[in-house]
Amino acid sequence: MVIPLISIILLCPLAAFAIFALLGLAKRSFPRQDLLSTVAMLAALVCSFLLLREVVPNPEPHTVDWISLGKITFAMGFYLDSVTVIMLIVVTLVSSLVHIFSIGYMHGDPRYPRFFAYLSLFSFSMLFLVVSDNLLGIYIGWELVGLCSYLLIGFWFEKDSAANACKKAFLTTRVGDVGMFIGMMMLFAKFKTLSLYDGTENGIFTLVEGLSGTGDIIWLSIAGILIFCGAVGKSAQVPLHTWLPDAMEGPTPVSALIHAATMVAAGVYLTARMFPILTDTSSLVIAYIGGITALVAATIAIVRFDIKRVLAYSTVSQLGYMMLAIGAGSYVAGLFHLTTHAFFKALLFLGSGSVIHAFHAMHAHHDEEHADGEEHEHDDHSLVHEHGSEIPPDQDMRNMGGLRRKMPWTFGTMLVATLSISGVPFLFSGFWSKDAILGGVLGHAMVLHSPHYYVLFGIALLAAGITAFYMFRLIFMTFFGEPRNQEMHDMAHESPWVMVVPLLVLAFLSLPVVNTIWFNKDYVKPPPQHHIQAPQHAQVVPDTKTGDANFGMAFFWISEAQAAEEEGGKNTEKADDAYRIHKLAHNIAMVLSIVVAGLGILLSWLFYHRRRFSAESVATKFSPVYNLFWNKYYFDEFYDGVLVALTVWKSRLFAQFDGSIVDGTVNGVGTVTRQIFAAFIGFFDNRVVDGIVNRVAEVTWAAGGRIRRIQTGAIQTYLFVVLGGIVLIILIFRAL
Amino acid sequence: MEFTLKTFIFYGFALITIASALAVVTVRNIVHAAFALMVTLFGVAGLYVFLQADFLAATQVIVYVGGILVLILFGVMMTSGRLEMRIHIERGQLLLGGGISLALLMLLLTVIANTPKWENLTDDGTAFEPTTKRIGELILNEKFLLPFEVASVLLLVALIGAALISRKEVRD
Amino acid sequence: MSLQHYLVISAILFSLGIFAVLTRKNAISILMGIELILNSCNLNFAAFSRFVTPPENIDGQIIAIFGIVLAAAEAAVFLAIILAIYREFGSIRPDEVDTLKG
Amino acid sequence: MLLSLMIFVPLLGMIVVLLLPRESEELIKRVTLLFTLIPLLLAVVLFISYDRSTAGTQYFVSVPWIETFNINYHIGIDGLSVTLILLTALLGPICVLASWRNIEKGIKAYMALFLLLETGMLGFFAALDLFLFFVFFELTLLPMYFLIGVWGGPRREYAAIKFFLYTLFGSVLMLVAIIAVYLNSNVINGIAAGARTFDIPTLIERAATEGHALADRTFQIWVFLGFFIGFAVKVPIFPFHTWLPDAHVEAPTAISVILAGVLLKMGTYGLVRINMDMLPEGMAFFTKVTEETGLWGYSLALLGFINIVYGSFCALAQTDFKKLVAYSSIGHMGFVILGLAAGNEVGVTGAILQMFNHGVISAMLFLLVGVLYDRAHHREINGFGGLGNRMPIYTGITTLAFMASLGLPGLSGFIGEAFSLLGAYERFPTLAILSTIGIVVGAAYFLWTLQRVFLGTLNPKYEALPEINKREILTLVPLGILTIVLGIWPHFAIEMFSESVVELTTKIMGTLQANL
Repeated sequence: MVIPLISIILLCPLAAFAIFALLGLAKRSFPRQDLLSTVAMLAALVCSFLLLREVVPNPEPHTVDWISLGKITFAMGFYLDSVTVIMLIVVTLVSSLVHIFSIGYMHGDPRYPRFFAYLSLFSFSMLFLVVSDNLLGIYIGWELVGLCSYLLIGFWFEKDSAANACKKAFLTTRVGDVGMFIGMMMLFAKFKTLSLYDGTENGIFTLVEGLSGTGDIIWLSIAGILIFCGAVGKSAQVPLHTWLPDAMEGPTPVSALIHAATMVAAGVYLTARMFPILTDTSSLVIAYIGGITALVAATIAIVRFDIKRVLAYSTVSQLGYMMLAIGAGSYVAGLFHLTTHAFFKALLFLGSGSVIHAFHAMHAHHDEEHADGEEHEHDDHSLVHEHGSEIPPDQDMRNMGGLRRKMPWTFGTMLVATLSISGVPFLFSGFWSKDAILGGVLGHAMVLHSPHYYVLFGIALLAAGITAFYMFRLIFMTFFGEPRNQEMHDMAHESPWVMVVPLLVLAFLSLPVVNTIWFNKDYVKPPPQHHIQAPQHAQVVPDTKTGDANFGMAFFWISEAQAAEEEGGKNTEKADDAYRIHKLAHNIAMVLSIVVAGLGILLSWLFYHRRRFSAESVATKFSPVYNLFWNKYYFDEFYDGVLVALTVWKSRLFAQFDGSIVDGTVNGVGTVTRQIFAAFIGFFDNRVVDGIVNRVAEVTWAAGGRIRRIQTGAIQTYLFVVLGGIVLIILIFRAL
Repeated sequence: MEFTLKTFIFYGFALITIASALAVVTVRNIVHAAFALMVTLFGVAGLYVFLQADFLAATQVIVYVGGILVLILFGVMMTSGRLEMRIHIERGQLLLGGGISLALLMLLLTVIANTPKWENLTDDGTAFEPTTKRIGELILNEKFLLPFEVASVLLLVALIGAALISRKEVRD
Repeated sequence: MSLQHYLVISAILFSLGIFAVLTRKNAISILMGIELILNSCNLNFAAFSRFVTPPENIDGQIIAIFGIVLAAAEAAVFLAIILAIYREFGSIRPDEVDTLKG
Repeated sequence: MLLSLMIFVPLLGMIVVLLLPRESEELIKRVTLLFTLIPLLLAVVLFISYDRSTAGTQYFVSVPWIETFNINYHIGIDGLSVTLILLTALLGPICVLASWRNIEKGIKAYMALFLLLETGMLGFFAALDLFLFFVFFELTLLPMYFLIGVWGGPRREYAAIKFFLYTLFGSVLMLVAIIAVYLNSNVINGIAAGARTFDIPTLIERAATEGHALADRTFQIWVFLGFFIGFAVKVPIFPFHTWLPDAHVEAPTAISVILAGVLLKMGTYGLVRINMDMLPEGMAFFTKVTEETGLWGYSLALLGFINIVYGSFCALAQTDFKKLVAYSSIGHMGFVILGLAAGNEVGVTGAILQMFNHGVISAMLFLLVGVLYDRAHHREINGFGGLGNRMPIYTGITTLAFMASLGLPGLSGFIGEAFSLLGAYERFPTLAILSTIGIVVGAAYFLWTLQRVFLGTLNPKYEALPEINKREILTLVPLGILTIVLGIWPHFAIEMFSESVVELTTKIMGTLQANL
């Protein structure tokens, strides 16, 4: 059953896209591309749920030989374990909801069918990435989702900002992908295969066990970090994060699906997939990148006014969390947060889309008045300039306020998501996953006595507080208070049901009920890590099955393979130690996280709702810090001013070199050979015997005058000469 | 070498050929020269017979005498307008040309005389077999098929080319 | 009647042909000279075919036939050219046709 | 016989075209199309009936040609040649279709020359006699010269002469090498014995025989150089590449397609067929670093690397659409060189695949540039903008071609590049890593072009630009399908030559390990 189900999951969205592309070639289109794509996605969703039962008992690879060259074979196939299936469900679920939402949101767009076709293509690519059992397959899916992201960010390509953003997204992620590709080359050169598990001894994860010795470990660390580079690009980690906020130029459903829930999480998924090859060093690098990203993005988010950008930076920050978790060995926590985040962040984006749509309708109304049907939601007569980057008025939170009465459903669902992301205890899924991460990091630090991880825990905690702060800032500015722009406010209205229903479903999914799957410790097990010095990975998550939702009662397990590797009771003792430490760490982390979340919300309330403090005056007081945040740590300036400029300069240099030096040499050789003789004679002409050339010319002239008489023009003369010559030559030869 | 009737006839043909060829290059009347050429061609045809090349001899007569010579006569008539036409020869040119020709002749004769390979290759009196059939096979079936086709194309080209060149220019 | 007989005859024909080509002042006479040269060649081919190659091999004769074909084609084109020249220059004396004179 | 028929059908077509009256242009075009479709049909038959399980040559024909020098008309195909023959035969009718409307003068001569060119190309890939090989190599030169020089753009004479002289320079060195090989082809242990030969399989066998003059290392190195420069001009390898941008910019669309699609492959095909197969010792000298070879051991891989990075950066700086594609060709051919330099199975497979794929993709790119040029009559990238709205189908196909060219996985360009790099990493890790710069820059210039031409607001000048028409779509669709099919299932092509590659790489790797 597995293969047919997987085939349906993959082929349905692909078929939806193929129909669009083929008909497009004939300048036609399917009458209801939207329904086609949505139905295809729903079919995939159903099959994913069916897979849930099929796969778990026996996670086996299903491969076919893709390319075989002599002894080397590249196989393509699927590897389905519990994590894969969970990812499949997340992707198909969010994708289906976004499809449905888009039917309302994108209504009336001139390229409406194309939008759904792209969504289908994206879904296919993402699903392919998720189920692939080898790095080559993952890489293929990886780049294809990048392409879809490119196409969808640039969906409204008439806008220069969108055109720039899509190019930037593709190129930035490609930089990371090249790192990943180099990592693949290293692995391939060593192992002669790119399969992760292939059921035999030849998968990378089996082969990696055989490595030992310092050299190999250093090599493996480098390979791991390089593979992680791909994740840095795709999951928008520092320093390659700058594309994600710009990607908000795409339609909002795209932001929800691709740039919040699924594609950007693929980096986390990849890192988790590569868990067995991570070493201490690579883990630490991953953890630091993740931690720094979490903090940097959160601080930038505080000062944004564009509702989508706030969410974008929030996404970057949350992805950093996940990376941090995996770097700290908390495999389960990282993936757990991935799933919860997928739902509540998709909800936040769709909610913001709903708000934008409310204003959009007003713009559409304006457009009708101006009898200008071509123009879409971002008309540019009243642009608010934000340091060069423009905020469309319908996304600017300074134009909003008091919307909770106008849009109760949107407000309610977004509030659920905000509470979830802020880590408000117990009732919301985000709390559990975030706590799992914080506890995991602290536990890791305590087990290893590693100052690095203590620092990272501090960073994570700080970021958690900031997250709560800026998320509530968003809620307060958008839904509470008095309307700031009365005209726009009057036009706003609740969205149609096709858009509200997905919001409700996602709000439901942001509650911890559906997350019980993660609390089942038998369901998801971290794979063994062979080259890590830490004694154990204690994966601590709460258990609701036993009815014990108390965060103090943390559970953990040691991976069985790991346990088998270790010998004797001493190690069991060690494991017990680790267990106790982790339990303690979880308790501490939980208390601290509730405290910082509360503080964040409180401050936000004071600043933006009660208006006890003025945000402006704080900004003025700490203007250097404020400017740093406002200018996003000058990453863009650095890239544009230095890297891009350098590349372009270099290319000009090369082109000039090509045109003038290489080609010049070639042409020069021609000219020189022609002219060198003349130059030579000219030299004599000037220096040695002036006039000799003229005399030569005169002599030639005179000689020519005489000699030309030989040319009589009569054939017989020539014949005479020829035959006479022949006779002469033969005679001479005979004489010799 | 016995002096039989056969040798006698051979020498006769040789003499006729050379004498008439001499006439071709010396007589002043171009029409006479053309007729002398005809005799030469007949002579060569006779020599072909002695070489047991019956088909070749026949071809020689038909094509050369029947075709080329008539063509030449036509040429004469179309360019001079009358049948008789004197040929002027300058003395200097005559001497020089004669010298060169003679030198070439001497050269060739020397080569002929001094090539031992060619000595004593006499007519061994093998039985004569008609060659026509064999030639037909060779041309149409075996190794000369391609040259044969090429030759036919060449003739066609010459035909069209000659017609094209010699026709009166049609001015636009 | 040995090979050398034929070779001598052919050599004489050849020299006479050359003589005609070099000295005659009429293009048609030159053509006749060329015909003589071609005949001498053909004769050579036939003779060598008879005496040098094995009796059953008559390739030389076939080459001679091709030579005759060539001669026919050549004669036709030559005369056509002569006609064209005659129309252009009003003469077929080769020393009067000297457009290429330097 | 099938093979010979395929090679000479276009020549027959040329004769037929020449016999047709000059005025009946439609008839000439149709006849040419017919005479390019026949080789395509035959090539497909060959492709299907080719026995994939062996490495040896198939369909060989050997007829004495010039017996004095032991030159034979010896042709045959192995997996590599049959792939390239298929590519050539496929591009034939496509180019005829692409020339349907935009060749304004002398269509008869154009088509005749084109057919002659096709015979030369097909013959080149099938020739198994070194002399015949050279003859066909030169046979492509002449029609190309006229096709560029007569039907080209404003600087056509300059471009054509440059192309001609460059190639001639290379082929003279190659001729010297061929003669050297011929003269030494019967020398064993310093004694000449038996007949000399031009026969490639025989020469390969002799070059692998202990004590044979052809097997001598110094000899192989020099001969390798001679052949290499000859082929390097064709590929083209830096610094012999400057003819390429000029020739491409000036040539008419269809000729650019042939130039990029097939002629460049003649260089790399020659490298595989002669330099690698016949001269493994020479190959080893230039691809393996030892005390003896020193830095020479890097030379081939280094040239590949330079081609990749240099070509990509030069492309980034171009503002002429066609020139950009031309420079991108240089970059992509660098991957071929890099893969060949690796000499292992993965690298060589990648290189060969890249040859085929580049043929398909660059053909698409040049066709697309031609479509735009026919409408707008200029190629200045900055002079467009926003065409995506005006010409959606054209934009879609262009995006496909660009993505394939920048190596997007799932499309054919990726596999070749990836395998070349994977193979090269094993032998030259640093150069392989540095070459990945080319991937990023490649993405950069294609995306930048895409943005400047298709995205943004529509340039009002082009509001009435007509969409791509059916004939043009017809020329692009087969190539597009190939791009996608080979991206998804590259084994379809790889199985053709995998046996040959295994045999070849075993030899190369053996030589590398044994002697140096």
